[in-house]
Amino acid sequence: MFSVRVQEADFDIKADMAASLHDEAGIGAVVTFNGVVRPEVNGKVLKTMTLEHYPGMAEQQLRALLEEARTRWPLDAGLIIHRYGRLYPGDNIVLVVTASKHRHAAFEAAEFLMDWLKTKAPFWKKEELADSGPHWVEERATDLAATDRWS
Amino acid sequence: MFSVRVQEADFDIKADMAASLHDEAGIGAVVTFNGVVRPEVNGKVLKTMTLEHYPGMAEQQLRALLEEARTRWPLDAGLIIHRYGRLYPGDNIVLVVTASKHRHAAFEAAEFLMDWLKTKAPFWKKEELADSGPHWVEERATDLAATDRWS
Amino acid sequence: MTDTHSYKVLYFAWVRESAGVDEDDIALPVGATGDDLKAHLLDVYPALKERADKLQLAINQSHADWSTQLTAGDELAVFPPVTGG
Amino acid sequence: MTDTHSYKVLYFAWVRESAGVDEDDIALPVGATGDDLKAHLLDVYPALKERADKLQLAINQSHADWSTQLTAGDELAVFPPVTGG
Repeated sequence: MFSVRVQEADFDIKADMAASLHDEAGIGAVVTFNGVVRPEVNGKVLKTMTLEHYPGMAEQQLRALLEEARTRWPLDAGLIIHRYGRLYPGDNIVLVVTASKHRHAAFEAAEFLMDWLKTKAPFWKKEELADSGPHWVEERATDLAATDRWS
Repeated sequence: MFSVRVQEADFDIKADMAASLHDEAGIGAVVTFNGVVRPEVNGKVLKTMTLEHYPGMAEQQLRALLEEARTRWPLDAGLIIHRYGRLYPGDNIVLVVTASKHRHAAFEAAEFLMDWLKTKAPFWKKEELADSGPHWVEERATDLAATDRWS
Repeated sequence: MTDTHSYKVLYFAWVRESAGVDEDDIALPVGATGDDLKAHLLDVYPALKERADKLQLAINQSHADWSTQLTAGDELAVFPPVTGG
Repeated sequence: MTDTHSYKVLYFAWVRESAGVDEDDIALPVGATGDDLKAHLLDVYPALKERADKLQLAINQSHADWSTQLTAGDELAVFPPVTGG
């Protein structure tokens, strides 16, 4: 099964993996990536962050990413869940699951999905640090470079 | 936390991830690899397989792999669980969890651990296919090549 | 008087905050491109000028170049580089 | 009569099945190497000859080259290439 979800609610890695893999008989390798809100940003304590998204486009972009991954690797299942709203350190942000008969396909597809997601999926983070006001996170050159290596 | 386990019992991906990540405050990225018994081998139905291991050396090799990974990537936590005994299609075989502030470190370390595990950890699979007797699985040239790329 | 099309334009993140609204209905001459939209926005919302080179465009929920010609009925969106994941 | 050391030697997978036992205590001359152990095993368990090039050695639970000199008290193990994961 291939699916994407954009939601405010938390996700359950085990249950969502299991649902995604249900009825997939040929799977030998399952890779998951779980992105979590970090407690610090450049050595400063993070109080909270808010994830804004473009409803509709977010789902569409995530679906397009999964489709692109399926053209590149022999995947049996794939799942992307991305949260929005107010999040705190330790909270889940994103879950990517890829399943394949071949472990390298599962690994590469998961890394590809995360790299592309970072520069293509319409989400924006606003951070609140302990000692300064809220600010929008800037895009990172390393994320752009990571996207380019799949071109 | 860094730990390895070699056990006959099944594992619980969610609980074992959570235990491994407990008290790790700085984590931003968690990658898991879950290897599962496949229902077919080269188009033939697999009835069951038995995983034999070298007690003591198995744990020691897995610990050495984790240590090696820690010298190569900035990891905050790592876990390897490998099962032995009689397994059936769909059963869990191996779980690798890596956690880091940086997603590429977590991805690469997990893939490295699986590649090295396949050629260094003392486990041996004996398969029973539907239409033939039990046989020991041969090592695969692609696994050796996958190990070499980290040298 | 020039013929115009009216477009729904959505704003996100600091573009939304600089505009002070979530969305606009904006009339542009028939044949206008994304660049015409951008020029219009910088005029109406001068706060965007500071980081005009960061602005990105989506047309009908897909990323698009500013040089793309707009079509009546397009859903347009303007936002900064994405930072999800 | 040559001085010898006695070694515990463990077998795994089809090496174990070919030997018909899980382990042996084997006496080898002082100064013997892994190669001497291998020659001994092929002699005692001729079924191993068919795939002698596949045999691997561990000394004290670490992978080792057959050319390694053995030390009194070493735990030795002989097995095929590993296939876990």
